[in-house]
Amino acid sequence: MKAAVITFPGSNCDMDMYHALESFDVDVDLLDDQASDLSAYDAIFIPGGFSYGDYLRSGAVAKFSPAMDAVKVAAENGQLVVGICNGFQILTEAGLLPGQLLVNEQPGFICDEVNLVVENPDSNFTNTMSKGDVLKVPIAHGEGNYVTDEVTLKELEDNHQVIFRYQENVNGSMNKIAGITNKAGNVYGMMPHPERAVDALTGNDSGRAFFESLLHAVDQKARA
Amino acid sequence: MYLAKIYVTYKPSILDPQGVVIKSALERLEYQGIEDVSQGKYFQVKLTGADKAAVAKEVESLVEELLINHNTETYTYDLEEI
Amino acid sequence: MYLAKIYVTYKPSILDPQGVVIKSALERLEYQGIEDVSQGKYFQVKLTGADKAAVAKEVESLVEELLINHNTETYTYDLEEI
Amino acid sequence: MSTQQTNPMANEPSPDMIAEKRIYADWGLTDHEYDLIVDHLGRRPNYTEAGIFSGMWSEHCSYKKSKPALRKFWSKNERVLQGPGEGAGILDIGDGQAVVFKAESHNHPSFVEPYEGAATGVGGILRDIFSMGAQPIAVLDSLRFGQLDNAKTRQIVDGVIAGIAGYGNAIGIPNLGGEIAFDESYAGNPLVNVMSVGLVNQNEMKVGQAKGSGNTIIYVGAKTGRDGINGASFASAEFSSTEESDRSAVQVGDPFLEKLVMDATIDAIKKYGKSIIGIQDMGAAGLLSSSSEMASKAGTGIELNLDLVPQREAALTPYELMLSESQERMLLVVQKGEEQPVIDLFEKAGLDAVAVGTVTDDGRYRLNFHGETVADVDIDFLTNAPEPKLAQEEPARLKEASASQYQPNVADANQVLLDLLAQPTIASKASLFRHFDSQVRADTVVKPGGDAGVTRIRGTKKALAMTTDVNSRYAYLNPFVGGQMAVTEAASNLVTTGALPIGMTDCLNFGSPDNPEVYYELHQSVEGITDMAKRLNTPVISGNVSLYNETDNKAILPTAMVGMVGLIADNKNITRAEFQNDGDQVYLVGTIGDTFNGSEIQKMQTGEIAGQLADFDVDAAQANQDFVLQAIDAGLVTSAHDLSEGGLGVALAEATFPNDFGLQADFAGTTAQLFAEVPGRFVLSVPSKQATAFEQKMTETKAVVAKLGQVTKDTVIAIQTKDGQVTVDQKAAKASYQNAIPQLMAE
Ligand SMILES: Nc1ncnc2c1ncn2[C@@H]1O[C@H](COP(=O)(O)OP(=O)(O)O)[C@@H](O)[C@H]1O
Ligand SMILES: [Mg+2]
Repeated sequence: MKAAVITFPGSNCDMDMYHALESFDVDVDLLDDQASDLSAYDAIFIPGGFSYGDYLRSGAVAKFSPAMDAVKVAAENGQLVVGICNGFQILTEAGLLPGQLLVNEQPGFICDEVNLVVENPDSNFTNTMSKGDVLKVPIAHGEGNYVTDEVTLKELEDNHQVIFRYQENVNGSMNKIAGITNKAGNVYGMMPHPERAVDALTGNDSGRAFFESLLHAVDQKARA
Repeated sequence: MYLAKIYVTYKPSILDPQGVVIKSALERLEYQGIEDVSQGKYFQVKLTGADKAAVAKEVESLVEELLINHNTETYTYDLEEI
Repeated sequence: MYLAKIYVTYKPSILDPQGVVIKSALERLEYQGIEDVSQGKYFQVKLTGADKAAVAKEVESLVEELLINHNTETYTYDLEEI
Repeated sequence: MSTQQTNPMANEPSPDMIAEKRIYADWGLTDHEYDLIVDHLGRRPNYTEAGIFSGMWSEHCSYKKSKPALRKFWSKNERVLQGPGEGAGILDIGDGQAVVFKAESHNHPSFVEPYEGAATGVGGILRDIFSMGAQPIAVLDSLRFGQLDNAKTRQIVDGVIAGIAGYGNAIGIPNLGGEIAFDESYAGNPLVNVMSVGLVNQNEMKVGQAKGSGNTIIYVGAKTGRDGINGASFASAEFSSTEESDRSAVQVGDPFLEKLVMDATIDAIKKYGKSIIGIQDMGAAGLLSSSSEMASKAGTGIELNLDLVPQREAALTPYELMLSESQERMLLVVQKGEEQPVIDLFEKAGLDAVAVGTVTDDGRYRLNFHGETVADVDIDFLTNAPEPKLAQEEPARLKEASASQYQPNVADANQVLLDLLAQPTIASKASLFRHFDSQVRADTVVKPGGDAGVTRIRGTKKALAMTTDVNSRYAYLNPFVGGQMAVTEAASNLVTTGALPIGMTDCLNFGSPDNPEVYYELHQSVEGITDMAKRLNTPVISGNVSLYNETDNKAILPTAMVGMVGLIADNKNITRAEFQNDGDQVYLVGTIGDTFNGSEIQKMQTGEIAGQLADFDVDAAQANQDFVLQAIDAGLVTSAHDLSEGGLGVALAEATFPNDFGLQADFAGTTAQLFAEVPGRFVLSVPSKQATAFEQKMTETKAVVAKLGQVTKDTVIAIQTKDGQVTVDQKAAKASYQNAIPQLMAE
């Protein structure tokens, strides 16, 4: 699999994602926000951090970069697009995923490990898991409170676009949403950080299942 | 030169966590009669343009393109020549 | 009931990193003639009180006690009966 | 409006007015110092010159009053690549790598403006690290506040925590540890000490020196504004609570910009390291101290053209330009003719990078502005403030202190344990430090919450452990022993993770040195630290001094914070503080006596701390540490936790919390001794099948090691003592420990 990690000014989990992918022997390129052609990649990762300081709104400024134009093209082409934390915020700001991430219900940044419940085990990101499986994954955000309008929320649920929910609602998200896909299922965003949990030495490798699913999905697609 | 004052607020349907926190802080400080608090954003943009109408169009465009998120926010603005 | 609209801005000597980032984003989006952008806060507080003068005093007090940071911010406000 | 630029200096007081109105005194210069300057110059200094002397001769920049104490620090051993005097100290950790670290205080700004004060404290310490060419890999903090029953204190706590989080999280450097304690003496003068640790390849190390006449001075980063003007002399003055409203402009940090500056600086060193002669960040007294110190260290001169300095506000005067403490700025000295690629790199990152001056060989500090020379002074004179001779006197309270130890009331020992666990200084700080990102960079092995933070070094088997510690109550009872104990405690926290302590930094937070008793405390603390540092072979490679921590003439407790780093050679032995398996055997390393003066239980039961600090056997503490390290190295230990505030009782309870175990123990001492405090003691757990091997080791050490009992599955903490027992429900104990701070903060 060939993957790209896109670094915006202010991204700070780009190397974490890079190393995580490398640990699965993925061929990874680190690109900046000027990248204009992403057609060569099976999967494109938008990492966490504080793009443009998260000033104005998190993700609001980053969405106007050339790289995000290229991400839109890639999304339409059916390539996998994954936004983690700030990446999720950028994807919603860019309109590639519905809704918005607001300030946590209890305002303030939280760094912790939380239990995620697998809601849809058939996605490109959970195909090695079963419905109801629980993964303990790190979170680190101040704006992870997922909101959208009633109609969109119903659509998300009806189309099984909700992939993970929080077991305990840590940030006030509607329907405890932790991660969603677009309708086509190839664009995915989540607040938790699976890339921080891929190595037993750090005390948690429960994020590996996420990457294994994604690799499996790419593999299946290549075979098809 | 013109000065645009732009007031961004959450749509009524959106729960504003910061407003909630401020309200309860005011109550702990024993302020009486506080019914509701919301926190929004206040931008001041100084800009030049051909005339007031043109600048107004520009302001609306930049607010809608960048300054607000249509999912949750709305805005009003004032424009004056300075 | 009264509605206080409170506009909080940075004092002139204080660095406003948000304003700087927004201005350069607007420039990248090719908005012309943007001279300056600053981002402040906009609070709406609904509250009751004996009369307008009393409410005005209350608003000033709560803004100065809680809503602004005296080191870096200043404010203005409007008050109307609703 | 005329376009003709008016000279912003037009309204400045003349040299004669400065003398007559003693304006220099408002900036902290004494009459004697002013006279020395007049003598040296052969004339009265102008406004700019008087300003730069006040900045450079402030305690904050010159260390004129603390230097005599600092000279006593021991700072050389086989690992030391860079000792005190630079942005940060550097230690060799093998494989061509080095660890870089330093601590810094931001006390006064954090009282005036808790959020920005703490935030810019983090920004400043990070710049100290990357100015050495190192990649910052961790931030730590050490915080002191008044009691939480005070609303103002809670507000300061909230602001400081949010500020550390706001800056550190955004820049993406994990917070790996810290400590928070509360005492009335900090109510009007909180302490915010931050430490940062970085990693550098030895062939990429940089220093802050302006070598080579003709080389170019390049200003990099944020534009200069009128923020924090002359903050250095402000930080060197005492507070008076009546003047609280008289606030000068504070600095506001921009972590986004700092991240760009950090990444670009490290990148520039990697790509153009040969062209970059020196780097220094602009901290206290901004452009002034960075430029003059770089020249002074290199024995050169400096000429700056202030018109070229990037400016964010109109009509800044030379005084303002030199003394502004605007954040996120760096000064580089670049080889003449090799500037362009360096400038291009910064500009590509969206940053200002401007040649603002040149290195000269005449030893002068020369500033030009609007075509005029506005200052021209000797650099050695400017950067070597006269050292006043200050008196020391042993505080009366020490001479009068009673030698007898406080005897706690442990009639209801169960309640005593529960109450101690809820004392703010002991209780869990997780509700506060959970606002800090402790895992970004994905290298964190042990997060805050244990004894020391641990981060791996990618691509090697090595890891680094780090901690900040001091108990100022011990130092209050005996500053020398308090210094020894702070070092012991820091080393103990490292050792429990399996790390060999290799070096330390410090932050000396004291009241006014003009008070002979305070000055005595400062000297004694330094001597105590040095004594223990030598024994443990942990040289002091960097540090920081913060004096005048007083409100209305009442000084804070003497608080000499120690930040220490340890090296773990093989990450397979990294050990945690909490019990791991039920059935593991529990041992106590070290002896415990009736050492209650200065303890948390004394404070809790009497409301004060008093008496003489008990004798502290440094050899025993050291033997205990050696034993713990050996046992961990031998792979015999599944958890290790050192005893600190609240003693053995609290340490045992803490070890049961994270994984929800119970404990069945027999302690040979008294029930009261469960709560005695003395550093350098440990609780270890050992798997039953390793017990024989472990007990064999016990016979081969000078350390006194005794079996206590075992970890149990049922969640009861049951400790039998010589004269009683403690039996508490682990869940109740844990709730007491976890809920105390959130409850107090919510009031
Ligand atoms: N301000 C803080 N920032 C980060 N971590 C903190 C802070 N305060 C306490 N901690 C963490 O909580 C744990 C317990 O702290 P403390 O009781 O001071 O430990 P010890 O007694 O071992 O020195 C440590 O892991 C420490 O790093
Ligand atoms: Mg400890």
